Amino acid sequence: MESIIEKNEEIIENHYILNVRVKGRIPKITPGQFFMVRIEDREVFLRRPFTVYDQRGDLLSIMYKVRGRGTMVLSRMKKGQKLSILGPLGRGFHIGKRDFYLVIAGGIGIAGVHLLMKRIGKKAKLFYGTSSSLGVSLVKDLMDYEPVISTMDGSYGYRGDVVSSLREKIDGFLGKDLEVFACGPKEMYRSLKELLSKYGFACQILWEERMGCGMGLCFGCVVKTNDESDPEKRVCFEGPAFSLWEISL
Amino acid sequence: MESIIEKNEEIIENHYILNVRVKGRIPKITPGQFFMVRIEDREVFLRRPFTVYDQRGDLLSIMYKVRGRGTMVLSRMKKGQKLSILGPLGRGFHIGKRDFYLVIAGGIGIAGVHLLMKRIGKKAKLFYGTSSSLGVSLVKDLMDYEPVISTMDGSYGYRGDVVSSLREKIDGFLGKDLEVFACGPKEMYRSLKELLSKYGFACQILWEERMGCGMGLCFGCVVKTNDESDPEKRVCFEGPAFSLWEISL
Amino acid sequence: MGNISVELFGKKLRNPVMNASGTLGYGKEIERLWKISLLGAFVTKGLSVRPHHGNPQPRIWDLGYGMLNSIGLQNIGIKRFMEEYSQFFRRRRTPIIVNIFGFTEEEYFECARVIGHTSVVLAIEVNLSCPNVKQGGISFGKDPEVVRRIIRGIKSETDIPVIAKLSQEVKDIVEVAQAAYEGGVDGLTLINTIPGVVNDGGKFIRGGISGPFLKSFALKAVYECAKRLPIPIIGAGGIMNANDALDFFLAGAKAVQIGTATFVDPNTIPKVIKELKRRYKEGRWKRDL
Amino acid sequence: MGNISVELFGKKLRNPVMNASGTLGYGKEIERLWKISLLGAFVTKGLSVRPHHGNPQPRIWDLGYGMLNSIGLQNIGIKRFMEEYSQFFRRRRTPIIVNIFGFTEEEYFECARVIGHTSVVLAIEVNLSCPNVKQGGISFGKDPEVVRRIIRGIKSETDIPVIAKLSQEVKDIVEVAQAAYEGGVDGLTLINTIPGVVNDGGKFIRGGISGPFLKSFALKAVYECAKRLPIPIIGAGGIMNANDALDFFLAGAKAVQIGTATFVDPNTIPKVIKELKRRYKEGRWKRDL
Ligand SMILES: Cc1cc2nc3c(=O)[nH]c(=O)nc-3n(C[C@H](O)[C@H](O)[C@H](O)COP(=O)(O)OP(=O)(O)OC[C@H]3O[C@@H](n4cnc5c(N)ncnc54)[C@H](O)[C@@H]3O)c2cc1C
Ligand SMILES: Cc1cc2nc3c(=O)[nH]c(=O)nc-3n(C[C@H](O)[C@H](O)[C@H](O)COP(=O)(O)OP(=O)(O)OC[C@H]3O[C@@H](n4cnc5c(N)ncnc54)[C@H](O)[C@@H]3O)c2cc1C
Ligand SMILES: Cc1cc2nc3c(=O)[nH]c(=O)nc-3n(C[C@H](O)[C@H](O)[C@H](O)COP(=O)(O)O)c2cc1C
Ligand SMILES: Cc1cc2nc3c(=O)[nH]c(=O)nc-3n(C[C@H](O)[C@H](O)[C@H](O)COP(=O)(O)O)c2cc1C
Ligand code: FES
Ligand code: FES
Repeated sequence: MESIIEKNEEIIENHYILNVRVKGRIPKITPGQFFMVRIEDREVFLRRPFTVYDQRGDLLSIMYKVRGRGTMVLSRMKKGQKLSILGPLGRGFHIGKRDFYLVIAGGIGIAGVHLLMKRIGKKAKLFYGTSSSLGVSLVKDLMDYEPVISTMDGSYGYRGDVVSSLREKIDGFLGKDLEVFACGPKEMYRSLKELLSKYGFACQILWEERMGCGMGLCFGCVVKTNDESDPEKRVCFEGPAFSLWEISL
Repeated sequence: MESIIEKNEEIIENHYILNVRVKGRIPKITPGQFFMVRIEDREVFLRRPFTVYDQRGDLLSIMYKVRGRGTMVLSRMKKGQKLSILGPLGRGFHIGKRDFYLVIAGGIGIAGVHLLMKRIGKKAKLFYGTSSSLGVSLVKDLMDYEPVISTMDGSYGYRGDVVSSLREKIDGFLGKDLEVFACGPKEMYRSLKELLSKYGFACQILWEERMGCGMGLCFGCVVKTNDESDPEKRVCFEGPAFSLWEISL
Repeated sequence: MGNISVELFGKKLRNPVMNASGTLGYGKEIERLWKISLLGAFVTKGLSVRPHHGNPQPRIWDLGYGMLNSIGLQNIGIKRFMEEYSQFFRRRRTPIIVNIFGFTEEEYFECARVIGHTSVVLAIEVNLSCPNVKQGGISFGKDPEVVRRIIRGIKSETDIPVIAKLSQEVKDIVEVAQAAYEGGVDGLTLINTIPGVVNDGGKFIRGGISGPFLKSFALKAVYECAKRLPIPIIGAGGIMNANDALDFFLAGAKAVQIGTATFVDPNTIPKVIKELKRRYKEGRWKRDL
Repeated sequence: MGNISVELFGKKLRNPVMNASGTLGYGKEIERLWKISLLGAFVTKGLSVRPHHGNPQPRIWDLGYGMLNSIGLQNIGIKRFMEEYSQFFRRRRTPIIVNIFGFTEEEYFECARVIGHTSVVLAIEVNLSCPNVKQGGISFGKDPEVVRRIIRGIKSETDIPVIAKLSQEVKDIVEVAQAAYEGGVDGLTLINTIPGVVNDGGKFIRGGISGPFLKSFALKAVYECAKRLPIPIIGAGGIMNANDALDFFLAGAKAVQIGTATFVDPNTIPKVIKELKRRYKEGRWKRDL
């Protein structure tokens, strides 16, 4: 799909929100789905995957962190420039009919649950962890939902990682018909698994692997699961939403 | 050298004049010298050579025709964009102390003699050939010198090629201490050689070959000459100005 | 639009454009964008006798003008593929080329046996770039003698036409192609990825390079083999658009395969087919197919 | 700035950065931009016993992420080069590596003889990718046996250290490197251009591919040979900046050569040297040279 950049704004150092206006209709998006973005640069050949951060009508947003050449070049793009995007792709979060949700996001992982919160925020509690008070800006859009915020350096909210802050509060949510949604780095998933294994909650997470095609064609993005007949799942096709319990961490 | 585009204007279909402002001092330019231009595109790796069309202070111009991918991308560049250029390179026309000069240009070859005419115009007669009256716009800057213009379709000036128009007029120039300068396609040089061989005038031409480096490093641009000890000359280093009489045509 | 059908191994294909093995999943995935029946033929992922897990992450590196992969030939095994998917291609009336590999010569023969005889299969494409575990991991395709033996062995197991898929990392690709021909091969696919190494944060990882990088090498292989051998050649390597495809036809290829380009633009294959039809109709592409 | 000098063949070089053969003219041309004495060593254009005219035009194709050349080894002959240029390098206190080639094995030996013994020559670099006219034009470097013989022959003609420059288009580059080692070679340069073919308006032209295209292939060659052989390796192929150079050092190269990058930015070599010094000084590049 062709799109035109409306805005490409630095929120905090190295973290941007990009808004594009899409030509033509965007199909309905499930939170957790992503787009493959073509970045025009001599050194960037393959598209790069980004979760849908937000969507209103034909306006689509992603929030991204500059990590390498591709995101660096993307961060220099300006209003009015064209961007080829492909999506929505993958299987997003399956939102059932639970009474309540816990949403856990670490760092740039907030990009993966923003749209989800907009859909289920009233029935959800967001736990967001970042390294310092600077990172709080990434969640300012969701302040109405009164997120529990933790910072590694203690400069805002809880001191410590996001899973620790959840551990302290979790007793208050027991007994509810509850599901957990999470997006963050692998270490976060590891400690989340350790914590949640005591409670046996259902838990969906967004998994990341480097992608070649984003459409299930290349088997570049597979992750090992405990499905015995087909252990290797494509993050872009069978995911990126997986049950925390099926991934080999 | 870094430069900033001031103007990139289409003169007639597929023919452009590009003005850039150069950061830092431009060394003195001999007409016929060229620059190697880096074109930022996924499919253009090597620099492309362009003769200096004009120069005033730190303003440098080239006139170019869209031939392939590189010149096509160049034609889309806009005011304010950066352009890396390398030069001036090569050996331009050697302008001695003759009484009079004949300057012959075919098509986009006018780009190669424009600066020359500005330097020696008062002591020179310009013969310019193009396919139709449209091409006359390329020489409008030099109309003060009353060029002899020929068009292949006869829609302006002489009907026929530029060498034929010279043939008709040449008797008027005989007897003078005269040198010929020329820039155009290989067929033009062939008929020029045939015509001039009767008169034995000194004649310098600008030769073109595809270039790798533009600096004498790769031997990609060599042309065969009748120099017995070193027949193969690098167009970018020993040229692009050569004597018409030394090149194997 | 122009009729660009082509005859290959006695069967008529809609057009001379296929996907390259391993770059279009199991065939169903792309159907959210276009019908698989657009293809001249569908080439399967590399399949082996036993299912294969492939390599650990990461598996993909962007090289700027191409990519390096170390997928490691992950697949569900030939048997399961034939059971679960052949019906799909039959319904789509799309002939398939089954790409096979093995880690021993015997495994190649077994692959051919497992496929049996089924009308949906147009040909067997033998990926000879696989490491030979009995020979210290050097790939089968490097040794003309081994290539001749593998092809001969496969031919004795099956009536289905056999295509040898060769890699450029050999002493002389014509010599290897010649050996395959002597072994009775019916066609060639040129070329497979070329092995390269990337520095992944201090660790050097070996993989196969594909994409625009390959075109000039692939064109050389096609051009040189087409001059020498009287069997059809399928060109592959860095084809990004119809112009690239036409270069391969001009160099002597009878059909082409498009791989990595699909990752950059998943509509590359339909676009190339459309453009080839247009050029053919306008007489700008003369064929002798 | 950091001291990045390196010892090679018992001599100390200012730094481990050289030009690649055939990409810096005869050495004088670049001096309008930077002094040749910046280099760790200067590598000559390929030189032969007799002068050589090279190929007709065109000789250069832009491939988008690299180039193809068919210069055809044009040169003025070793004798004339040594007469006209060795004084220049001596004055600049810049050791030279003389790159030689031949069309027969005997011509290689003759080259070594013509060079004689002269203190400005650090080493002889043997371009083994040249076509062997007595063997139907297949390049010498493809056959380990031939490589062993040529190196042994050259070694018996000269006391100057001998470097074998290999191409990646072989069955197994480690095997060829091993043969050169058995022939007594003192070092390796990896890799030369890789042969490719371009369609030039309907005519297919064979040439050598260089530039970023090559990096991953070259890195593989360096990495695999460095693990197996106890002689210094000079890495070449697609080095565009200091990061690329560091990848080669990490893969086991003792020095690097920069070729095609100079065409895109003629200041690449001084920039890389400066950046390597900076990183070394900052402790971001640990060496064991
Ligand atoms: C389904 C999915 C959704 C994503 N959504 C977002 C998002 O909303 N916001 C965001 O900032 N990032 C997101 N990412 C990660 C993002 O795709 C990478 O940061 C980006 O591809 C890096 O590209 P680059 O060219 O800048 O870095 P490169 O130069 O390619 O790599 C830089 C570093 O990033 C790592 N990397 C490269 N590609 C990926 C990848 N696909 N996944 C993880 N690590 C990678 C490399 O290992 C390397 O260390 C998502 C990834 C996936 C798989
Ligand atoms: C010393 C010199 C000065 C030049 N000055 C001018 C000038 O002032 N104005 C101008 O319009 N053009 C000039 N040219 C030609 C110009 O360099 C080419 O038109 C340009 O490089 C084409 O690039 P491209 O990417 O558009 O075409 P490509 O896609 O690279 O090639 C398109 C066609 O142009 C031919 N071509 C490619 N490179 C060259 C080349 N270097 N010389 C000749 N033909 C080539 C190819 O054979 C091909 O047929 C000059 C060339 C030289 C050598
Ligand atoms: C991700 C990926 C997986 C591949 N898997 C296979 C395979 O299983 N069997 C095979 O013969 N070739 C395989 N190839 C090679 C391609 O079929 C093709 O020969 C090569 O990529 C060159 O074409 P391209 O440049 O158009 O991609 C694979 C290539 C890629 C990029
Ligand atoms: C124009 C050109 C000429 C070359 N001439 C020679 C040569 O004469 N002898 C040789 O051994 N290698 C020659 N090479 C190969 C280079 O020395 C080098 O090995 C190769 O280009 C890879 O390095 P690069 O990618 O940095 O250019 C030449 C390369 C180019 C581009
Ligand atoms: S990225 Fe290609 S299968 Fe997932
Ligand atoms: S272009 Fe390289 S020597 Fe002239």
